[in-house]
Amino acid sequence: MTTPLLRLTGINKSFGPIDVLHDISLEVNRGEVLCLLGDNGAGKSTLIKILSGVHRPTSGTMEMDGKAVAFDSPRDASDHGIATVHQFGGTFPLMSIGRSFFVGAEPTRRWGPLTIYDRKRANEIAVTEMRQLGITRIDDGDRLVGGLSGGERQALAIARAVHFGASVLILDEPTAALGVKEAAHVLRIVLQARRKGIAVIFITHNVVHALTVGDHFAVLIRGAKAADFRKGEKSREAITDLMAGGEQMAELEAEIESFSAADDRQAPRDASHA
Amino acid sequence: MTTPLLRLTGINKSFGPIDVLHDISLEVNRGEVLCLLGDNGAGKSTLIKILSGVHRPTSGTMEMDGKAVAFDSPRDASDHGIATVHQFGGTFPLMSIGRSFFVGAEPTRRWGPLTIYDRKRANEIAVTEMRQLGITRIDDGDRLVGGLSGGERQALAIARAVHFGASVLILDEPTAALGVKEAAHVLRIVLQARRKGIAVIFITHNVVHALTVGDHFAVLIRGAKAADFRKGEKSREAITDLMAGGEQMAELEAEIESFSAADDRQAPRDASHA
Amino acid sequence: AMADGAKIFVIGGKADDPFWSKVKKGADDAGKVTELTGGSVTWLGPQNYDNLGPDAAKLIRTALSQKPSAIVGPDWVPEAMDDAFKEVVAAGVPLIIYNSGGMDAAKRLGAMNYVGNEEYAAGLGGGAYFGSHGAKNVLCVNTLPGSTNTEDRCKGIADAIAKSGGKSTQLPLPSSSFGNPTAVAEAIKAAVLKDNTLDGLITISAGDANSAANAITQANLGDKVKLASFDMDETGLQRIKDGTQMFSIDQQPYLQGYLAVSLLNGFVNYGLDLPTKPVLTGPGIVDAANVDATMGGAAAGAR
Amino acid sequence: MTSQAHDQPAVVATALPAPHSSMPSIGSLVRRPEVGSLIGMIAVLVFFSIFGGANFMSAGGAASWLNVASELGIIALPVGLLMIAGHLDLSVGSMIPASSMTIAIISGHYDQPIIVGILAALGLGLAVGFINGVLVIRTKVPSFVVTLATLFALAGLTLGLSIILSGSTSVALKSGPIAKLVLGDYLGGKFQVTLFWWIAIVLIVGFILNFSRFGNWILAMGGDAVSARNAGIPTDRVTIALFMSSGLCAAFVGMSQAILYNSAQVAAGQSFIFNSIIAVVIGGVLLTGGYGSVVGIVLGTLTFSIVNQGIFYTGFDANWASLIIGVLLLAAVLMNNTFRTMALTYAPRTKSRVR
Amino acid sequence: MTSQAHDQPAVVATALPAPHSSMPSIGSLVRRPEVGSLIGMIAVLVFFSIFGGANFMSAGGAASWLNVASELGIIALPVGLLMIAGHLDLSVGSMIPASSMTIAIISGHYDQPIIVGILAALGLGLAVGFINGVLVIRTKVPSFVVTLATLFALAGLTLGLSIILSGSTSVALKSGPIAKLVLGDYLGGKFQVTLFWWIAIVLIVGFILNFSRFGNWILAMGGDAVSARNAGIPTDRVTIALFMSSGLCAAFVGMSQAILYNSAQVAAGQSFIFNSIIAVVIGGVLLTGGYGSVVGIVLGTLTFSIVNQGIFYTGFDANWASLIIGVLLLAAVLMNNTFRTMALTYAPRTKSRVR
Ligand SMILES: Nc1ncnc2c1ncn2[C@@H]1O[C@H](COP(=O)(O)OP(=O)(O)OP(=O)(O)O)[C@@H](O)[C@H]1O
Ligand SMILES: Nc1ncnc2c1ncn2[C@@H]1O[C@H](COP(=O)(O)OP(=O)(O)OP(=O)(O)O)[C@@H](O)[C@H]1O
Ligand SMILES: [Mg+2]
Ligand SMILES: [Mg+2]
Repeated sequence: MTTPLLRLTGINKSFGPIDVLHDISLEVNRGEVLCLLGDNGAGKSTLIKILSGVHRPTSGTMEMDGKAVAFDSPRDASDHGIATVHQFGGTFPLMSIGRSFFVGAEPTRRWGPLTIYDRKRANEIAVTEMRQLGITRIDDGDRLVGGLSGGERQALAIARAVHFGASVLILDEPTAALGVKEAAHVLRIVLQARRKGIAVIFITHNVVHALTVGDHFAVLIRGAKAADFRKGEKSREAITDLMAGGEQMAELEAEIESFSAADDRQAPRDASHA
Repeated sequence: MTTPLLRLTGINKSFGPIDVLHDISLEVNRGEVLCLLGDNGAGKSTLIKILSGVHRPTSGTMEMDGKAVAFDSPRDASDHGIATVHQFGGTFPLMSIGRSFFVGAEPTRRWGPLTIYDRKRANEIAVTEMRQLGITRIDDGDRLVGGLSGGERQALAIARAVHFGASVLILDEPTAALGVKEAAHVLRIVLQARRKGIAVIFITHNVVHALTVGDHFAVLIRGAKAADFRKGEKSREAITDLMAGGEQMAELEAEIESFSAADDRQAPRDASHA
Repeated sequence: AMADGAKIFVIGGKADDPFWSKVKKGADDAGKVTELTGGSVTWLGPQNYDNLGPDAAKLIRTALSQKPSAIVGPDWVPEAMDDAFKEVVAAGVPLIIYNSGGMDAAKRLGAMNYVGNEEYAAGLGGGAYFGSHGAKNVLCVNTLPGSTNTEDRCKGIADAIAKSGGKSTQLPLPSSSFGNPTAVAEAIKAAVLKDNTLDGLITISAGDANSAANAITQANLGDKVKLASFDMDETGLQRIKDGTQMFSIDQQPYLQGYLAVSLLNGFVNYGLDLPTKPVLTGPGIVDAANVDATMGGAAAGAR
Repeated sequence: MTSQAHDQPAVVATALPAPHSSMPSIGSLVRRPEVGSLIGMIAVLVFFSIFGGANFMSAGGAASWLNVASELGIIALPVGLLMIAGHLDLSVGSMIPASSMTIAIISGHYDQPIIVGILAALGLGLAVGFINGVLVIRTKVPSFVVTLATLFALAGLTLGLSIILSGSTSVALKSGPIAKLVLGDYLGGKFQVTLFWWIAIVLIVGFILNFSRFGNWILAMGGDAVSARNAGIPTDRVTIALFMSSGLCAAFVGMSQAILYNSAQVAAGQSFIFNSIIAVVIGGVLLTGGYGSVVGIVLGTLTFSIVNQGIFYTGFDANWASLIIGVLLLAAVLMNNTFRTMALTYAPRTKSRVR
Repeated sequence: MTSQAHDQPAVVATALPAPHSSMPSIGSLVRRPEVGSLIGMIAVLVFFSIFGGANFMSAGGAASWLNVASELGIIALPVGLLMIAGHLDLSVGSMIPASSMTIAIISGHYDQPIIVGILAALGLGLAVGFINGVLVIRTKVPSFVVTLATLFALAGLTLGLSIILSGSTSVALKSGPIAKLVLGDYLGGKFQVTLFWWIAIVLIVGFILNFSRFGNWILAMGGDAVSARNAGIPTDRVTIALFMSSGLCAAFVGMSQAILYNSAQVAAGQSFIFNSIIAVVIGGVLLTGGYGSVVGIVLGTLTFSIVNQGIFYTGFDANWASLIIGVLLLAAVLMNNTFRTMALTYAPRTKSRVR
């Protein structure tokens, strides 16, 4: 096998006395989607913040293409071709869609002797990329981000990362706020990116989404890597239990079904499995 | 049939020239879960903001128990027994878990001649209610909300609304940031609330969640009510298409499957249906 | 106290106030003698003039709590400060009132002496000069309206000029203009343009006079409106020399600090007490006649 | 009901490394963020007890900065509450002269009983605060601008009315022994009675912020005004109440100064505005709202007063005073911030155990 | 690829009511939020042309507020950028006297060529700005406190060094005709040349904020500093650059005042701190950052200057000046805010069509 694009070895991270990540080792390959799964508070966001230069690990090493790297800042990471959609934020309510899309990487054009921000092009690209995600109602890149719905905003952040994701694309719960159509578009785009040879790290709590796009799965439980397997190696039920932090979901589901059943109406069979 | 607990008639809402809701009429009954479905930007959050006193409708009337009501403020709505988890916010990063939980409805106790905020009880209740949602790692109500993970924060907001939901409980995409286990707990709690006779309005983009708890479904498309049906009246595929804003999802799904298939690995059958 | 020299505390204005920096220079210069005999001179000044009476009273108490050999202080706001001065005297600490209050205050408080002049008297002097040089309508520009000493200056001008049949009005500027020469200049320009009978203008500080000179030039009224100022600086003296300013009212601030400290130094160390009471340092008028002599002192920061 | 899920320890949990147990116990020591402010204050206190000599630490020396701190502190507390709630009040700057002129004109110039003057001065403070509050909530204009406008307007009113009513910008006031004793006297010849008022107000405000529901509302409003409103907090009423309390406290200080110093002047000033904000910010209150503590505000007030007054006890040339104040302020806040971050990062030990 | 989904119009879309087409065209008129500031400014202009008489509208009258506006504006622009980026700079208050004393001591007291004095003054501004910026990013102490400390420190340094070097707190400066012409003269005997410098700086800052990448970074940093950093913006460098520009501009104003008034004083410029913040906030910049425009700042500066200077052209008793300033400020900002909200709510007509 070729050297992985990104390799983490023995990563630890603590905030003061709170140990959030313990000894995480992980490999991310070109043209593959790595699904990072885990319960709330398992440490997924913290891990990808380390990958994207937001936090520095307390200990452990990171390699890119076999060469050791250490990111001092998010800019550093993005210079290495890593684009990230963080779980929260990433958009600026009082900025226009076009400006928000290109923050930190504004397109410019010459205007006489001056280099100026190319508003028109920025707006065009931003609107086009949002359309790719199924957001078809936005046609004016000058609109303020603050006026968008939750899902529209999320789509903006994803569109941005997709646009800039040179070699690694990290998506932290990208589909959380999205409607079914938009979520499907995101999955499509993840698969497109994979096809282009980009390494994608995809965090989700949705088993179906994970199974649809994932080639490779890593599960965090309480900050430690509890499982690491490839597509098809584990059953859906096993994966669900791992995502729930190692607890058996069957009982909880049975309980829910009993509630539904008590009302004497048809209960869907796979309650909460998604 | 008895008078519905809540009845909306001809609700319109526009922000300046942007018409967000058109002529929405809706009934919410005691002991039933109304699932409000719709694409991103369909107007779901705007509708429930009207129900919870955040916005006033541009026109239209609201009735509670057959009596006309108009909410001047969120406090007004909560005095009418309506508790809401809004899509964003609702927690205060720099406040403790206990304080954040009880904001606006703090428990008090006597201390000599004085009435004081009962920190101990607030913390206890907050922690207990979070446990009910499966968040078992939080055991200190004095911790700051800012240090919680996304899902933990969401759970705090839900626990709060559940605790205070007197007659109507409104949840705007409550499960979006939650892990599978926590999401299952939320569904369980919704069903428990229903059993207690509370009317629940549940917004979600997750078809499975909707089918698990919903008794009654209303779909918004571009601000208008496109469908209104009871459990079992429509197929899952039809509901999915409605949730996608009336577009046929089959093609998009086929496309995604072709991507997955192209990689010659097992593709799950129900891609993006959740 | 003789063993380890005199510990003299001087209460005064802000250290960066052009007028008070000269008083302070005088006190510091006199302090060199004190230091030779093992003593010290400490300057206590408020950070601003927003709350002058109470702040100054606090400074007096601050000085008293440091077991001083002697204290020098101005009686700016008698109602606010007299109690504190009385505590000084009651504690047996020699006290000299300077700069404002007059011999009346010194007697009332039981101070040894008074050094300085009075704002009101200085105003009277300026008003009389205006009157004797034919000014009939004088504007008194007050960039610190509401504060007692500046109000007294303008009041003195008005009262004196009334005697010669003229009048004087005050132009109080809002605090948002304080310290901004352009805002002051433009306000003065508006005022002189509005009232075309004005023939004299006086500012309460030397810095404001620079703005006023500018305003008069801009309004093209250099021939008509005669400029004067309380206190002075190099630039103002140069104007007097060039003939674009009529006069400045000089209180000889350097002497106020210098004499007060020297007197106390002599008293504490050697029991010397000057029979002359009060010791008046002003008001003096600097005009074209004596400007050259004054300029040398100004360049050294003493005038 | 759900106990099964909870009681079952996670399968892999035991495989996790134990949390580092080598954390120094300093973690729990500096748990409270106010420790930072305390250390900052102690640092400047040590500095001046070294350079200020014995006098600085004597009763008289302590009185010197405590008296200043008490007046500043009485204003800084409600201003701090406002800041925690996400607002600013600049109008305190002219509230002080306005209230002292009110009592001086009523009880000095017009010889009315002192109690009438006191009530009028305090009433004025409440009225101005009410107007500020109503303007802020009705117009949605930022409170910085609203109170700036009232700052100017009130200063103008005070000057104009004083000249009309008393013909002067400075009015004398003789108050009876009771008023003097309660509001304007020195205890032990050194300590202003305002010191005791300050302590009382600290207790009240501390109670409000930490132990009352109202305090929780203030914190929530500053943290996220929209969410606070959505949570059912009567944000409008809280805002008005806070502005009224800052108006009242500023009026109290102005009034007691008039009684203490037997006179009042119309001097428009910005020093109390700035100084109260400075004290509050040094005390760790976020300028943007949502976070702050009464202990912090008190420590910030003391730090600022010590730096400001301590300089008079050192032998340093007054020309360099500002430089030293600047450097000390920065040092105090730096220390303060370092410890606050430590406190917010280091959760108590028990928490790390459960993971 | 996905065209099918897009091209297929939503089934129910045609069933929706057409958007209200009765919206008055004012919606598009007031689209730009700056219109609010403009109307606020026009309102005070009209007020004073009614009450200020012919003098106020004459060239001399206009020069009166334009001159004041130009100096305030040169400082308000970079202060406004800083505020948009989420910072404050109080140190401009002592930067002005520091730079005027620098040029006066070098070129006045020590008789060096004026250009040396100019470069030293501007260099000082850059240096102080650099220190502010580095302190803010290194210590994470809020910029309010950091620049407050440098405000004090720089004031102390200026005073102490001036007394040591020149023996005085006020130094005269004679500058040659060229320096006068370029920096400290009146055009047409009325308009200060700083007016042209202001226009130039408006153009530069306007260009930066609206047309450069840097401008986008500033807006993003103020909107959400964490997200901005995560998006790869070199926030540290931007912060330092912004503080350096405000230091530079304040130094420029101080220097040109020294040349214009032929003298420099140690104590001057404190009013610029407040006034620059006021002008910026009136111009619609959010105190908390993330939003603001150059046109707004310019209009805010003009509004404040007109109110501040216009009063002297009216027949009103100057004792009431502050009152009138306060009321007018509030009125201007109210008008301003009303229109800004309208502008932010009313999206342009075309947008409503697509729904
Ligand atoms: N800055 C911080 N200081 C202290 N604790 C933190 C900090 N950031 C995260 N944590 C803690 O670390 C744990 C992991 O958080 P993280 O955000 O990585 O979880 P996550 O796996 O992304 O969860 P979710 O699915 O809910 O987003 C949580 O328990 C959280 O409380
Ligand atoms: N204050 C506002 N001003 C202008 N437009 C608004 C405002 N609030 C919402 N909108 C617009 O109204 C539409 C509906 O928004 P809403 O938040 O109700 O959608 P939603 O159905 O909750 O979507 P999501 O599933 O993404 O949360 C969106 O197109 C949004 O741009
Ligand atoms: Mg996360
Ligand atoms: Mg929504």
